[in-house]
Amino acid sequence: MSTLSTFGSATFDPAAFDPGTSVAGLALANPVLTASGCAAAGRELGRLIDVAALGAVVTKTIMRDARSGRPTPRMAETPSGMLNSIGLQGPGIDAFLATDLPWLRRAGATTIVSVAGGDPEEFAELAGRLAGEPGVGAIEVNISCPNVANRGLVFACDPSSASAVVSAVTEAVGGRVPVLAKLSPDVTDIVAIAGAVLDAGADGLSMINTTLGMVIDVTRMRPLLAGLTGGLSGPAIRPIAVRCVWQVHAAMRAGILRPAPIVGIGGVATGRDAAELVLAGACAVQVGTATFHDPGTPARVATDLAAVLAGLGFARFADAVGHAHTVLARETEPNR
Amino acid sequence: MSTLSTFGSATFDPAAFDPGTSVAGLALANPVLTASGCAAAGRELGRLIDVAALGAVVTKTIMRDARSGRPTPRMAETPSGMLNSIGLQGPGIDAFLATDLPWLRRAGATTIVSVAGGDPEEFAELAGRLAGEPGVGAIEVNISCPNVANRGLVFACDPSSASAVVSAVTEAVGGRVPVLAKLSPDVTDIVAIAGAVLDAGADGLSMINTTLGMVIDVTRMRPLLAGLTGGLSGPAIRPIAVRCVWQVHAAMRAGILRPAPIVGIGGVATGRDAAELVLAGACAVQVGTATFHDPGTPARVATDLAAVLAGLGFARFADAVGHAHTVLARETEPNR
Amino acid sequence: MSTPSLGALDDGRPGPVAVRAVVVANRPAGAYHHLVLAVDDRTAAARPGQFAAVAVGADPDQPTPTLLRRAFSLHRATPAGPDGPTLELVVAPRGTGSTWVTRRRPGDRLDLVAPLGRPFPAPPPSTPVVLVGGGYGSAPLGWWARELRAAGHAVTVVAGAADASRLFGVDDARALADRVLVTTDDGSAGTRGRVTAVLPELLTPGTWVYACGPMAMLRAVTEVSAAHGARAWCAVEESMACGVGVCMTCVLPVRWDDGVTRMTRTCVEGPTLDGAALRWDAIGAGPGGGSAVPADCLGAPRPGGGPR
Amino acid sequence: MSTPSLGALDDGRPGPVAVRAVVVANRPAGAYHHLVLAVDDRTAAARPGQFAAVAVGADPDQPTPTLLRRAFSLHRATPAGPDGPTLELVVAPRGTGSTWVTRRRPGDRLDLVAPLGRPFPAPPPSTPVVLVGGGYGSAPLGWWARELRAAGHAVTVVAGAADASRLFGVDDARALADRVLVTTDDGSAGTRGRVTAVLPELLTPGTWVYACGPMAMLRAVTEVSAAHGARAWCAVEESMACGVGVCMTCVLPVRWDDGVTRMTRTCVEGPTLDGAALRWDAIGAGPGGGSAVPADCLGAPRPGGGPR
Ligand SMILES: Cc1cc2nc3c(=O)[nH]c(=O)nc-3n(C[C@H](O)[C@H](O)[C@H](O)COP(=O)(O)OP(=O)(O)OC[C@H]3O[C@@H](n4cnc5c(N)ncnc54)[C@H](O)[C@@H]3O)c2cc1C
Ligand SMILES: Cc1cc2nc3c(=O)[nH]c(=O)nc-3n(C[C@H](O)[C@H](O)[C@H](O)COP(=O)(O)OP(=O)(O)OC[C@H]3O[C@@H](n4cnc5c(N)ncnc54)[C@H](O)[C@@H]3O)c2cc1C
Ligand SMILES: Cc1cc2nc3c(=O)[nH]c(=O)nc-3n(C[C@H](O)[C@H](O)[C@H](O)COP(=O)(O)O)c2cc1C
Ligand SMILES: Cc1cc2nc3c(=O)[nH]c(=O)nc-3n(C[C@H](O)[C@H](O)[C@H](O)COP(=O)(O)O)c2cc1C
Ligand code: FES
Ligand code: FES
Repeated sequence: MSTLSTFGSATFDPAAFDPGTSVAGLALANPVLTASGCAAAGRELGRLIDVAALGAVVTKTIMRDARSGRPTPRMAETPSGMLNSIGLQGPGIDAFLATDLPWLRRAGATTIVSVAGGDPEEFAELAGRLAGEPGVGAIEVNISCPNVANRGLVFACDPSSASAVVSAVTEAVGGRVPVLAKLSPDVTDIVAIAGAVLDAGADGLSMINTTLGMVIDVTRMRPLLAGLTGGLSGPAIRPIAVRCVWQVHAAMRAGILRPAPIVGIGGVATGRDAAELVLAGACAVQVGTATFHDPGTPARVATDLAAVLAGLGFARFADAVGHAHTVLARETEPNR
Repeated sequence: MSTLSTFGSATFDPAAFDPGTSVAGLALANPVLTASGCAAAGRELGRLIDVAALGAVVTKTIMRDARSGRPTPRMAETPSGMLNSIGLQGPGIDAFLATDLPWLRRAGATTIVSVAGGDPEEFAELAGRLAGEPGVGAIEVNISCPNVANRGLVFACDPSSASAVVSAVTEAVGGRVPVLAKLSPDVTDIVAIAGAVLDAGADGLSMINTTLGMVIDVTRMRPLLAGLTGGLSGPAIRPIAVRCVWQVHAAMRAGILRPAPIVGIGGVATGRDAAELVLAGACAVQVGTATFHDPGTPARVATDLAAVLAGLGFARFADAVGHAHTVLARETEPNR
Repeated sequence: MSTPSLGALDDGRPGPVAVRAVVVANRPAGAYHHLVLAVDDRTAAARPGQFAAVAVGADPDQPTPTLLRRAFSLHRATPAGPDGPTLELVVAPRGTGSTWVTRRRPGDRLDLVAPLGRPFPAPPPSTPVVLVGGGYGSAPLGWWARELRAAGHAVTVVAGAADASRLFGVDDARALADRVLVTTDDGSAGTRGRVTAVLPELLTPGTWVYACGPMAMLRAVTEVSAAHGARAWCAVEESMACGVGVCMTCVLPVRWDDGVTRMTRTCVEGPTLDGAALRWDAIGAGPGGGSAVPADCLGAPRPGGGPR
Repeated sequence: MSTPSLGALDDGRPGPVAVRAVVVANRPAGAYHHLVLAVDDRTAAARPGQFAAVAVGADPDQPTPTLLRRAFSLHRATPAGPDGPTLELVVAPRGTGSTWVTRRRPGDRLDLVAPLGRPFPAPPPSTPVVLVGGGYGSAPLGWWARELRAAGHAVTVVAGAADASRLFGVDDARALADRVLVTTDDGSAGTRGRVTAVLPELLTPGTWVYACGPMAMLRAVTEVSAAHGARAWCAVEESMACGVGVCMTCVLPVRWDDGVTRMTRTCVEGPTLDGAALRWDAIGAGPGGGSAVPADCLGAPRPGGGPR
């Protein structure tokens, strides 16, 4: 209870709450973003919500060439979650620059562009082209997509591959925009991977991508997905996301990792869910699968998160980031 | 559809279905077992169901000494799952041998005893003592409990630690009973860990233990569990379990791993859920968290699994094990 | 595909609204349930061919534990009826979610997003029209028949099903269309056989056919239509995670007007698609029984080539 | 702990049965809901002090998406009443699950496992008894008062709550006990203050006190009882995953008859425990606000010692 007493919730006015945040220098009006692959490039959601009011739109991952994605079925519902094996379907960078980015600019959306490639060079080429484009607020490097035919291409599963991609990208970007590396939870030691990409120059981390799963279609007696395995997302994986954010933020507080912003992702459907990631150490939060349940979710989560944090007594969003670590540290202070 | 035609479901009689299976030489009347830590040592469930009719009772993990377990709260509910941080509370091996094992023997239960230790020697000592006891059908080596203060003690996260424990155990057991190594999904490459423990002499694999997660208590602004992190279990993780079983069984079919029985564990609540693990490659299935929802679950899953598999046209349980791999291989035959 | 490409962004058609509907009635109709839902004006502005996405398996006041919504064609939208603005659905209890929907009672609330997808495309003036429904696929056809007749088209309805209990809306159709034909696989009502048994006699070159039903039926209707110089529009039912065009789960290979085949979102570019543009060679030919990616599809994996 | 050690295995008390109950009535009762459930004979053989575990958040015909059941004390079990065998619960809408329960309507089915846990231990003949309930904690006390009086005990009930709306069962208690005292924190009914404000005057050496309510109240009742030579039994409410003794989530540190403190399952060794055996020094002193493991607990981590 002592931890709450410094923040008498009656003393703060929710309307006075400052939701602003920044991710490695990119200022965001509020901390709630769409997650890559769960909002296309913003235009479809634009029919339903004001994309300019979102913290940012994170685009579906863009690759150099157009890509068909995988055969269907591409999705399977699972308890409190789903598997997807879209396989990075997209129009390629040229079409993105010709159509999607101008739309996002016109709509006034803060934009983070997710990129992926088959090798570090493709990543670097994409990032280099995007960094010079007006309207690109940051680049998210998707080294963790499980829906690639060759699992060896999940660069985020190996520190040296992850590092190679991020080095190539940061070099190509040359500091023009922040670079976020998106990590996979499917590793023995996520702190080690985080360390590798930070050492390679990443300005921040996005965590987590989906975790690899499979559903067997019992009637057909084979994997339900055409692509066999898929990425598990949704509320089912939220405890894994919170744990990953916690571990990496703890390593930063302990001096094991260089301090850097963490964007929390995984299973967020409510303001309370988002608050878990924030208190664990995330300075922004992405909403993915929950958008499929209700396209208004990212906007609603932003409002609710502000209310939750203001209700806990925070005057500014920034003060809540990682606060659970502070509470824990106070508990174990010798003179408590 | 071609894959189904060989098994016209009309031609088989569910009552004639043979549910028998065996795990590394231990014959089981049916393939559905309790999961360690979810059925204590059988006595409490014995008030509710006939434990002798289960495939086997897998005991709560036993250690050398009595152990208090962790402070509370020890559990948190999560979407379609839960976190636990029991911390291996138990009475120690002496009390187990004095009270629990005799009860299981009298009850006529097939018994698999789960063991853990702080180092390979403790594991070996426990396994050695148990292997000589009448009524011990097999030993499950819990190298994957996430609820230990020192994460370095999750032996299953490192091939050489895993191997050291399993070598010590198999040497102490000397072939008197089968030894199953229980693996964690929290690794980059579960096939590598499976290979390490099989090389070290494990007779079979139990997969999976819980995956590490965290819930933040937003009101208290700290991790909800006293132990901070906990193991995530329940239907939420089923797709991860199916994927792990699939990967390891596939590696066995591909000759990358020595063939060995796999006991599938994770999120099983219905006969169909169990069938997913079986078709993916499990020759037996454990029911854990779903027992908390309904103590009759393991018995019901056994009945329902038989009905599901008989309905698919299988005359014997053994024929269904890994059958999804066969279906997939047929699909990709050149002359299909 | 003969329709404009970015269905998600079409203007001039009612766009989706999230609404808390109230169940006004739930009546069994043969093998199905016919639900009448009180909604608001914007939702009831729906057009024939659009669908609704229903949250299932939970109290509407709770976050739903079943993450994904279930899609159901609109049987009818009534902006101003005795119960106020309503939507109607016809639901077959199939798995968990649809069964849950069929169990709702009057007074229960239902969380839905509607209307979604493109309406049926309007035929050129005075084109004769044949509407083909398989099972609950007939649900939207009475409504569409009424609108088409009001616009001066001659409308024939063909309702087919496995047996009489699985026919839907035949009486309705009799009141609303010029002519109604019924087929059942087992002969328990109408002509014994498939809808394609009676279709040829109804087709003249230039006829527009709208078909709603299982994929195999859609394919057969497309083939028979093509053979008779008719144009077939197929309302497809693919598994949908989002229903609003953002997730890419609901795709089918479709040849667009530029001749290029793309894995195309059926939730926003469809659900009604030009039968001649659907790549029937790939549909159902995928490894999991779904759609393969045709080798000439935009961005298809190059055989043996580069990292995918 | 003065009760036998293996509660899960007690003989001679009704054991749990999984049952599909039907809601007969659901009436608001102040801040709570009072539910009457039609069950079967075995379930209704429950004894005062036992509890039920209710599956929440789903149709009872579906596997529940909320994995864990919610525990509620039995307000009353009636083996043969006008509605057949019934169980009654008193439920405070707190979070998702309990709120869901309070919304059930007559005719709804409820999936429950009952009776669970040990009944209240019977006092020695002619011992005077005081029953103390905080909020909905009063729920089982009327039933227990009736049984105790039938067995010849003098029974006083103390019902306390934050305010009048959170009192439960006062009228019932007036009919069933010898004497009833009411306290509210805000003075909106009875004496202003906590139950401990009126308790001392009721206690004589040898009195048995049964207390149901929040942990802080149980502790205070135990202390006041001890100070007056009375014996306090506390019905605790710990988070329970299984309710049947197999999971070890619901533990509290309790000193057993052999003097050894063990992390003790409250679902089977409890929920009613000897107040003097509860390790109040550790309860609430854990890092997460729960119970710490006392240093002298069986199997407690040795400071600085060996691998745990
Ligand atoms: C555009 C559209 C219109 C539809 N119109 C109707 C209608 O008017 N009446 C009607 O009864 N049904 C209709 N359906 C089918 C209906 O959506 C499915 O029957 C329903 O989703 C099955 O859900 P379930 O939980 O009962 O089945 P489950 O098999 O438990 O569902 C598991 C998953 O598969 C998906 N799924 C299963 N079957 C289908 C299917 N046939 N189509 C799409 N997704 C499926 C579900 O949405 C869910 O995500 C329509 C589907 C689409 C896409
Ligand atoms: C033996 C016993 C008897 C009880 N008797 C009653 C009763 O007669 N009437 C009544 O209204 N309530 C009673 N409770 C408390 C009741 O179980 C909780 O209010 C309920 O579990 C809260 O669930 P929720 O989903 O509404 O809350 P949430 O906060 O959403 O629940 C989250 C999780 O925490 C657990 N939890 C939360 N609060 C409690 C609590 N106080 N005790 C135990 N677990 C909790 C839940 O079971 C669930 O697993 C009793 C609890 C126990 C253990
Ligand atoms: C259908 C779908 C498509 C996705 N596509 C991408 C993608 O293209 N790039 C990426 O980095 N992540 C992708 N993701 C992962 C999400 O961005 C997110 O990391 C993950 O789903 C966890 O968040 P959630 O639980 O909120 O969905 C996708 C997720 C889903 C469900
Ligand atoms: C409360 C609880 C306690 C557990 N204790 C143990 C244990 O002592 N030893 C062990 O090997 N696994 C333990 N497990 C893990 C289970 O045996 C099982 O591997 C895991 O829960 C996944 O299966 P499920 O989803 O069916 O629960 C425990 C799980 C739970 C939920
Ligand atoms: S269902 Fe998501 S794009 Fe169509
Ligand atoms: S709740 Fe599982 S042991 Fe008590």
